[in-house]
Amino acid sequence: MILLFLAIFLFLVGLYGVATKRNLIKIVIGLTIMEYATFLILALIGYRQGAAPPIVVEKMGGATFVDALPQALVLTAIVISLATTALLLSIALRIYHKYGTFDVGKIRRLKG
Amino acid sequence: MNLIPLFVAIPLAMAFVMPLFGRLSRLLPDLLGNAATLALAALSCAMINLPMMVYKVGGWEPVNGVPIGIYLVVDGLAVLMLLIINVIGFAVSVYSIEYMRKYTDKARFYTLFLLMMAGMNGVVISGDMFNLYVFLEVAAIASYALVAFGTEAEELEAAFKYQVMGTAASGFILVGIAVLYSLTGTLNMADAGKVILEQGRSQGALFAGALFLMGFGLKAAIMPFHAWLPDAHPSAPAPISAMLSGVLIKAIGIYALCRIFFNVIGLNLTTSYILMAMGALSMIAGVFLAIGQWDMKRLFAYHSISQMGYVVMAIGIGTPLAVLGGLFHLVNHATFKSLLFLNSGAVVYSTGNRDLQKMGGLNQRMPVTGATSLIASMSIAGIPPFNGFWSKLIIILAAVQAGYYGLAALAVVGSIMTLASFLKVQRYGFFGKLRPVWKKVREAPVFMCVSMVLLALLCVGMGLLLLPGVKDGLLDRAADAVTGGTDYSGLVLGK
Amino acid sequence: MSRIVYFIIAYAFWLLLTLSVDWQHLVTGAVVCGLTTMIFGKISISRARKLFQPQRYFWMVLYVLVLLWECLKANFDVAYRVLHPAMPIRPGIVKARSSLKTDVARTCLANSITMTPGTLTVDMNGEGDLYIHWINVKDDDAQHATQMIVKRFERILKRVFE
Amino acid sequence: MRGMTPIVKTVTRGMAGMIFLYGIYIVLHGHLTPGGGFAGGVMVAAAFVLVFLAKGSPEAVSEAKKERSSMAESLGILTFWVLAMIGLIGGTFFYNFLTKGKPFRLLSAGFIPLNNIAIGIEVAGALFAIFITLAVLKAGGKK
Repeated sequence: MILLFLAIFLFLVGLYGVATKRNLIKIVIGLTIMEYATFLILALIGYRQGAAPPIVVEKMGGATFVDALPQALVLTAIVISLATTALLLSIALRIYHKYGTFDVGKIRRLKG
Repeated sequence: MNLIPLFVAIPLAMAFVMPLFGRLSRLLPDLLGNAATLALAALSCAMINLPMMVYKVGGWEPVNGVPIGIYLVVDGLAVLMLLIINVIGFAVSVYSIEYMRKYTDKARFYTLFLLMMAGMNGVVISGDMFNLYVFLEVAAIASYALVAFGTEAEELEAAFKYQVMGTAASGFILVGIAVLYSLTGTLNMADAGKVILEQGRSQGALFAGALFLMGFGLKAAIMPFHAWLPDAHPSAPAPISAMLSGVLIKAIGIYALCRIFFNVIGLNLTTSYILMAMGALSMIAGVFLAIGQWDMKRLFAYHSISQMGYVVMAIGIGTPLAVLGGLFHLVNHATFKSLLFLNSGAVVYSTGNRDLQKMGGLNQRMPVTGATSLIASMSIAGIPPFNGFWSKLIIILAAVQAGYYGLAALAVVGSIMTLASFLKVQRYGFFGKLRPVWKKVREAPVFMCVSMVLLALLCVGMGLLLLPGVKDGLLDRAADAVTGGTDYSGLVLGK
Repeated sequence: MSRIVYFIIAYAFWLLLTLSVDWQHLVTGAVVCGLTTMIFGKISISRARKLFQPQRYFWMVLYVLVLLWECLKANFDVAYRVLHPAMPIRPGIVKARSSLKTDVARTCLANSITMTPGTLTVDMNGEGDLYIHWINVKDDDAQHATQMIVKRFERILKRVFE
Repeated sequence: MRGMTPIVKTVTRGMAGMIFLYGIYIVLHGHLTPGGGFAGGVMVAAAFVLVFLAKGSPEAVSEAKKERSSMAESLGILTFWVLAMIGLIGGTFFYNFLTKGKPFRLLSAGFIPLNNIAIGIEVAGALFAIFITLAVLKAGGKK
């Protein structure tokens, strides 16, 4: 349970970074921290204390198993976050070409 | 052979055939892309009036009544959404044949466009929460890339903003799914709905609901979470603006919200009030922000927020009539808002300008664009006989019927303000004296006109959906699927 | 020639990975290693002839022993410097010159220097100049540094690789 | 891009092939051991990325290479699609139409190894294309 709250705290740390940082790359890092916190939460959901890995072989009787489904979900989510991060970084690099800066305060051609 | 998977399979396949063969000839991307969207539109039309279908991917049958594979579910609501997505998608892809010519890499455009279609179709037909999330991300990531497609400074800035917001929203949604999974032990929406019903609604489910509200609210740009939309939607190329404003925010925002809140968690009074409040707020604030805009596309984008407010408010009221009105308004908004964005694209294509102050009298030079934009403006402002009138009327009636007189009054005020702002568009943009600068302007090319006329006909004819025979088949079934609430699980799992 | 050698090495690695002599693994391994050789064989091994000269392996074994011995000595040296209350260290980067010709030999030399506690190869350029971080710089002069750090490995490495 | 020291280059020459081989091992044993198409594909891409980072010459990073790796990506995903569609023709989407074989043999679990291979090609191509795109973007920015 403590671990779960720590993971949620990590999520909030990432959110804080996204909300307050002014550098594009730091915003991306904040988002990545958020995503990783989400993966941690997902992985912790399937965790059982003292459980075996979910590979069933014969003569294993009444062993408790870790829930394998969240792990599969985490893998999928990692793939998605990889795509997101790659796209974000390439957009950030292109913004740098156009504006010559990573500072959010100076990238303000759009109002509102 | 059941054809439901084709809704995802066709656009996915075409999207990845495109980079392989798209370079061979200039015509090929157009041909393949439009063939794919045409097939999808035909397929979605074939779905009308079929009974509710459940498709088990991979042939994984439930074990002891517990579903283990991924389910694809097509019920009334899904059919309605599929129709919107694929018909508008077809119109937009016809439009992009001419419009996207000035961008160099058409094959890549179609790849992203079809990926977005595949994602939205997947969201709509998926019966599994995580699968819904994955398709939502496919659609969203494709849309981020499409907003940045022109790689000009403003587009990149808007895309970055949009993507940061979108990724944060996805984070909330994923945490919500995690919470719901830990509560119910299943990802299948029908099964989760059943388990929540049996357990009674707990604090955890409410927490998940709040997370989903934030996540999907961000994706649908409901008022406190709207900041990205007026930047992102106008910055994209016009067909993409039409797709984003017309379809994407509905498919991955409103639809998912409906599905989760009505069919899985179940609506209670608190969430209903929250939805109504958020809807009313976006409805009024959106239109007030819109009326001061001089950039044509930005004005339309703010109106998207406002019109989505109507839909969310109606869904929040939750009576069968209100839900019917909300869903009908959703369909109508998809047609007239995408038509308006296509109009603005035609204006930009011919004049290279989207500032209303610099336009004027374009009706004389661009009759088709002018006429269709008049129809769309009248529709969105709610002038009878056009489709917007009927849906707004139903929403207002439903609000009165449910006893929310204040909301009804607000809806009327919003409608009047909308009329005012579109009178402004018509007055400055298309009527009045032709400026000498635009003497040489020519009408948009034929494919763009065809697609605009198609959508304009839909705008005029959509009122017919309320005719008794037609209404049962489409709107009623969609509204039933929403108001039926957690009956959904019984229908999907087959009792 | 070098390709065949590379294929054999890759196949040995594959067998090590799978640890099975099932025919399915063997056949797949052949296909996969063929693919690897096709893509990476060109850049990986040059002068495969040297692999078939047994005396090189003898020197290799000897080199490993020398390296271990040097490591042991240097370990005690560093431990002494760390534990000594006055900390008799004089850190700095010195330049040394290696007379080895081939890249493989130079890399091996640089990594050996890094392996021995107290010295660490920071950079190496194309002419064989090594820049070494030394915990206790005894002599700033390149010649002497070369003598002290590089020469003890170089003689054997020359026989192994050249 | 100047490239790295001869040390890195030499080690890379020896190691890249082995990393590639290990990636393929992970892909092929996806149904038996942890890992699979994505993890193995990342390793395969890493082998190529390593070679390019070590070489670091501007001509190594070219549009043609990006084109080719994005082709590989498309081919991988189309293979995956075709496998799913064969299932649709035979019954249901993603139906496992091959015989399952004996557990813990290399050729078992029906079409899952084939799917893993398709995913592996897709991921490797995509990651390498991402790498080249970012490298080209960065190189283009320095003017």
